[in-house]
Amino acid sequence: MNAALLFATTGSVLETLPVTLRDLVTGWLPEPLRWLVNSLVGVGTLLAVIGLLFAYLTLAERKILGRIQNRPGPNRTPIPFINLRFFGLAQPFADGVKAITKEDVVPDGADKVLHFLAPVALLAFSIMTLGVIPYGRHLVLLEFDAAVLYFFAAGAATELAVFMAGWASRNKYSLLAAMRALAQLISYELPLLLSVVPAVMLAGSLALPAIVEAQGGWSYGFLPQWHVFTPWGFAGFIIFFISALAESNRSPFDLPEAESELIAGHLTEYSGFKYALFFMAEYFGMCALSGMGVTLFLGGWQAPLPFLEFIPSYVWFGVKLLSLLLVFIWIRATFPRLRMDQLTRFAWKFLVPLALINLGTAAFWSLTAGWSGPLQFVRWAVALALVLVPFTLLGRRLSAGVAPRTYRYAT
Amino acid sequence: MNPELLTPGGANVRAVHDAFHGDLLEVSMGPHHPSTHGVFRMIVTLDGERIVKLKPVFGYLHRNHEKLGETVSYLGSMPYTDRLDYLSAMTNNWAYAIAVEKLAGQPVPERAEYVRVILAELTRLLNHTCLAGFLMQDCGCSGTPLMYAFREREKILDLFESLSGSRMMCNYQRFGGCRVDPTPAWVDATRTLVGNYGAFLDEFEALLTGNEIIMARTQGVGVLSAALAINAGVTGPMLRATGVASDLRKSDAYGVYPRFQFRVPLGAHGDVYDRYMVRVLEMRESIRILEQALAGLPGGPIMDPKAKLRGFRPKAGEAYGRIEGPKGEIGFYLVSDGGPNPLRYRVRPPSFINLTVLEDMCLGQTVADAVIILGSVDIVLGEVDR
Amino acid sequence: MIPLLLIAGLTLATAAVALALRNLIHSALLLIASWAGIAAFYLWAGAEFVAFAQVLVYVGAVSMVVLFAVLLTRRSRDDISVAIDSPARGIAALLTGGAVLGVLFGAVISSPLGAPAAGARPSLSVKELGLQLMGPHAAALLIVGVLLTVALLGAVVIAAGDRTDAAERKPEGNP
Amino acid sequence: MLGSGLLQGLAVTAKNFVGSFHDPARYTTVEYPEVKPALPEAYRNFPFLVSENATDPMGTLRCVACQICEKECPPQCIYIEKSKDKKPDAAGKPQIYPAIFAIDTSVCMSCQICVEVCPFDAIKMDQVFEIATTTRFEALLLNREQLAKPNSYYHGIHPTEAAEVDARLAADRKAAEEKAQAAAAAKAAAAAAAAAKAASPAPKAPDESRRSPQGEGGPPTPKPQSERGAVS
Amino acid sequence: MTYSPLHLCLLFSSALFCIGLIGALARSNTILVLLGVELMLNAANLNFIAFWRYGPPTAPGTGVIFVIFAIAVAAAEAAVGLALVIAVYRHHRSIRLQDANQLKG
Repeated sequence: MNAALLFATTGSVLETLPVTLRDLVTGWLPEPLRWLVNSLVGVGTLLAVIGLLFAYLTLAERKILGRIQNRPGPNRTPIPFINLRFFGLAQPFADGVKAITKEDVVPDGADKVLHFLAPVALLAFSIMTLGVIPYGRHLVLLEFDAAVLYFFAAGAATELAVFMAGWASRNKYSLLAAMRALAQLISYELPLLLSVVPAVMLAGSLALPAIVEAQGGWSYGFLPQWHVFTPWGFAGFIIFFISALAESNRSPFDLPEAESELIAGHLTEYSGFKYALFFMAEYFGMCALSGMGVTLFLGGWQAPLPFLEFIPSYVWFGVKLLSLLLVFIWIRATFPRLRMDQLTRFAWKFLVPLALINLGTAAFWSLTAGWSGPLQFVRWAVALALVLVPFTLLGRRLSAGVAPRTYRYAT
Repeated sequence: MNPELLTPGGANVRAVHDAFHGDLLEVSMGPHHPSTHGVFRMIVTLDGERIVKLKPVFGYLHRNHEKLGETVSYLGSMPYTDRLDYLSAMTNNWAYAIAVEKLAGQPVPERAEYVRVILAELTRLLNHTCLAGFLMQDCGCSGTPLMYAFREREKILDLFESLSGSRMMCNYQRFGGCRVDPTPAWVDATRTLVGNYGAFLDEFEALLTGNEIIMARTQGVGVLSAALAINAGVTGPMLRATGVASDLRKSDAYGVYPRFQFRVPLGAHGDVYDRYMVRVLEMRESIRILEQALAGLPGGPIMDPKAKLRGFRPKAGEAYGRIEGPKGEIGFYLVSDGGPNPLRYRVRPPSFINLTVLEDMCLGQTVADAVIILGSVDIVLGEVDR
Repeated sequence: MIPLLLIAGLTLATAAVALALRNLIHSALLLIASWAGIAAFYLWAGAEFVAFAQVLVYVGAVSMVVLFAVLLTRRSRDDISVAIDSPARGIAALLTGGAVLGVLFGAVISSPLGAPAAGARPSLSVKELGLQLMGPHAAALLIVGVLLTVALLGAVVIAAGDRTDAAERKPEGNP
Repeated sequence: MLGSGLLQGLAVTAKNFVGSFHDPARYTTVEYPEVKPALPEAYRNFPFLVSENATDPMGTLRCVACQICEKECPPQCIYIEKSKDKKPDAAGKPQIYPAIFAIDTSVCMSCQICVEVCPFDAIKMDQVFEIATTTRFEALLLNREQLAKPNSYYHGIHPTEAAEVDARLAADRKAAEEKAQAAAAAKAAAAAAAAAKAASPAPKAPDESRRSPQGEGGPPTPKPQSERGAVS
Repeated sequence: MTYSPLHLCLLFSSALFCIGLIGALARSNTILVLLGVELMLNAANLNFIAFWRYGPPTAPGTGVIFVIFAIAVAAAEAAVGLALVIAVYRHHRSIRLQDANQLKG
């Protein structure tokens, strides 16, 4: 009992630690100024943490890709002055120095203004999306009533920047990439939004903290009431995740920068720091979408089991975020790229109908929340059927004419 | 086609300028493009992303191979054949050796024939493994299948290195046998490798063959009809993928191949997936051949004792030697006037001839398809451009 | 008041420049900026939901369609820049627009609008909005839904209708 | 069901990821500058000239400047100029030696043909592979002094092959000595000329080494002039 | 007379409306005309919000809801309009308004 109390107190102290620290720093300021400084501190901390995450995410991605491909990945860059290698942990900074010192080449025929604006805009939009995500119980930078809408509004603008980059470069590969980026955005915005609607529906709010709160608690004492552990939530999460892969231009949907087809797509004519900005924006976007996925379906900052609640919420959020990012990398290491027409067909003929049906499933789930006893099994069975049957049927439609083959032999 | 586009230097600027003038976009893919497998160039005319015209341009790696063959001795050409299709030096060596042996009437000891079969099949494994890796890289895998393929290829290359002294430029076959006799340790190492290769293929196939994305990307893409393939002189796995049973190992029965039990896998659709699968199945048959050849490897000399190395002058005449290389029929045509150099030296490069049907396969497909169709042809520019 | 002036100035400037530019892509991108400015105005006015909807619909969707249309309907890169073809037309448009502007300004300035109730910022949470939409305005919502579906289908049919025609068209070589 | 192939693929990559931490077969990288790859004995890269004695490499080159390798070299990267005078070789016999022997390693393709055609076992394949230089021309054009390496070095890199070569050379030398002795005896006793003839086929006894197919097993009298012109 | 923020908003919206109008009238490029019309629509929306914000308190949210519907309709209009532009372009190989003056195919 005492131990539990100790855990609880340390837990709550740790929980509010970031806020306490901030108040320690800014508490002496007069009120309007304090608000401003508080916001600035919040933004600064977020950017620092996400920036560091970005730096080490690039390293982690390369190292994990390397390990999957039976090689070590970057491990040689030493820490300057002390010349200690330490698994190449200085690599991201070396990359940064390289990117900054490289010559910035702008093609002669390029639309110079747009060519410059594109990476800046992309980064700005990506950072904007990061603002609304609740990183912990007390760690929300921007509290909007319509935060979900804000997130997707800002996210939708990123593809505009990709288009700008592709168009401004005056390179045919870039132009093709720009067209691809537009088509991809139009196709995947819809399933992305539709997959989010059930989560909003069940929470009855567009505010992200409310959605996280709605996923608190445990059914049967151990199963977290995260959306992902319900049939509709699982389906929604998968649809969201696939669409997020497409939205953040990650493999297997990295068509705008398909390196085997379009050299580097919209990045072909970018070099030096601008290229690094694109890279950064891609990872920020990936983090933002992962954070959104965690918030909407994986219970946000909620602990997975009751007795683990003493660990602060932001740690849980970080753990979940990192595991989702790991899946991003894992998928990149495994899958080849889709073709443009397959990509759009997959969105329109598979994801969108599934997401629509999933809306119905979620409605059923919320209407039958009161069912208990044996009716619980009926509830699960119906919901599972509502998810699996359309999945199987649509999947069969989608993969019609594509199947493993048998081969004959001439002897 | 604007003739100016073909001129090097400034051609790209001009192409960019012109391309924006029509609905059609003309893209010059290569010679410096990540997936043209070397310095190969495709001038692709696109309607949206569909290809309405494709003009292959090659010759960037031309090294005067055939003329060079006429200026050096018969033996001197042997290391140059390594550099034709640098993934399958051993089979190139063998085809050239067969041509010269025919010309000179040079017999080959049985042990050498067995060693040649072993090396040719190892080369086939190596080449097809690499090709599958490259193809998947073209499909957009981030290097993973390629790295697995290279991991296994390294093991075969290690065998080649410990036998011939070089990983890729083996220069191993000689007229009337092989240069070095494989030691029992080498044979054991080969046996181990062959024994493990099936397991690797299983894992490789688990990663790729059933993958829905790969099936969607490759099935029905780049279809080549059997009639066109025959008319164009296409050979090797590409021809067999169209369903034509043609394998020189069966029809020519050169070397000691008739002694081995193996089957020839045939495709039915002639698309990229069939080309990939035919190669994978061929690898499994190669493993069977290797097991039989390693089990039956006889003793005896590796070189015909009467074979001459210095002062080799075959009598006047002509000969065409060909074998079933990993990429198709690799053949060498030689005319001798009795001198130390061939009077005429001509290569039948399989990947060059297979490449001629590229446009037919690509029309109506998208840019992304063109890349994998090119990948499925299995070209090596060293051989295409010679 | 200052934010409003800033927002208005930026929105008007981008809109005016956008419609005066020769380069279609620049026009489209500037207009997107102008739409974003309008969204900023909504945000300033406290209509949060509308602001995000504006961004999502205009910056996220309409802009894409516009850019797509620009790219799909160009015969050459030069087509991206379009000239104002007849000065007379421009002058006529300016005169008409100026007249309308004068009338509107006159009307606005002369109208005795009462000063707003001090600090009476109407608040409307998303929940209330949703309840209103699904309550009194449910019929309108349904009709808009139907309209959007029909518009979507119609757009697809119109844009794809000429497919056979396009396929029959001979690929033109470079001029 | 849709996706089963994808899941299978994910399983394979996961297996490789985990395997790379504990299974050497799944972690094949050799971190090169620190860890040198083990070269097989047969490995070859660039030729060198064998000298009998490390202390006097130029005096004990096996090469007699017969120029066969120069002629047979496919990319023609060998340049030899014969000496005007003769110097005693390792066996004490006066021989022509290469006044200039240069190999352009930027042209050489390490095909080993010079080694195979050399009747004197004078040129052998080296195993260098860190030969990067900062200049493109001079540093890669190796001259006689840079090319000469002692027989002990040869034993170090290709032990089996070198042992065979040494055995053969010793046999040849012995045979040659016997032949010389026989010849001397024949001169001394003119009547015993028939006996000397009977001794001469001895060097042609079947040679077990893998270099036997070269035809004549023993050192033939160098007759470079007679074979000249084949390449030109 | 002092001007309230409402006056400013209304002036803003009328100016935006006129810019849209001038653009729609002066340009012959179909896409630009369409964009001008969109701007005019947006100007109208501005009024709704302005009156919702500063106008007399009526039923809460009416202005906002009207704008939401207007945005939805505008999106539909843009989609159909641009589809029409593409269809016209397919037919006439031009998106100048003058070239599409015949009501026949």
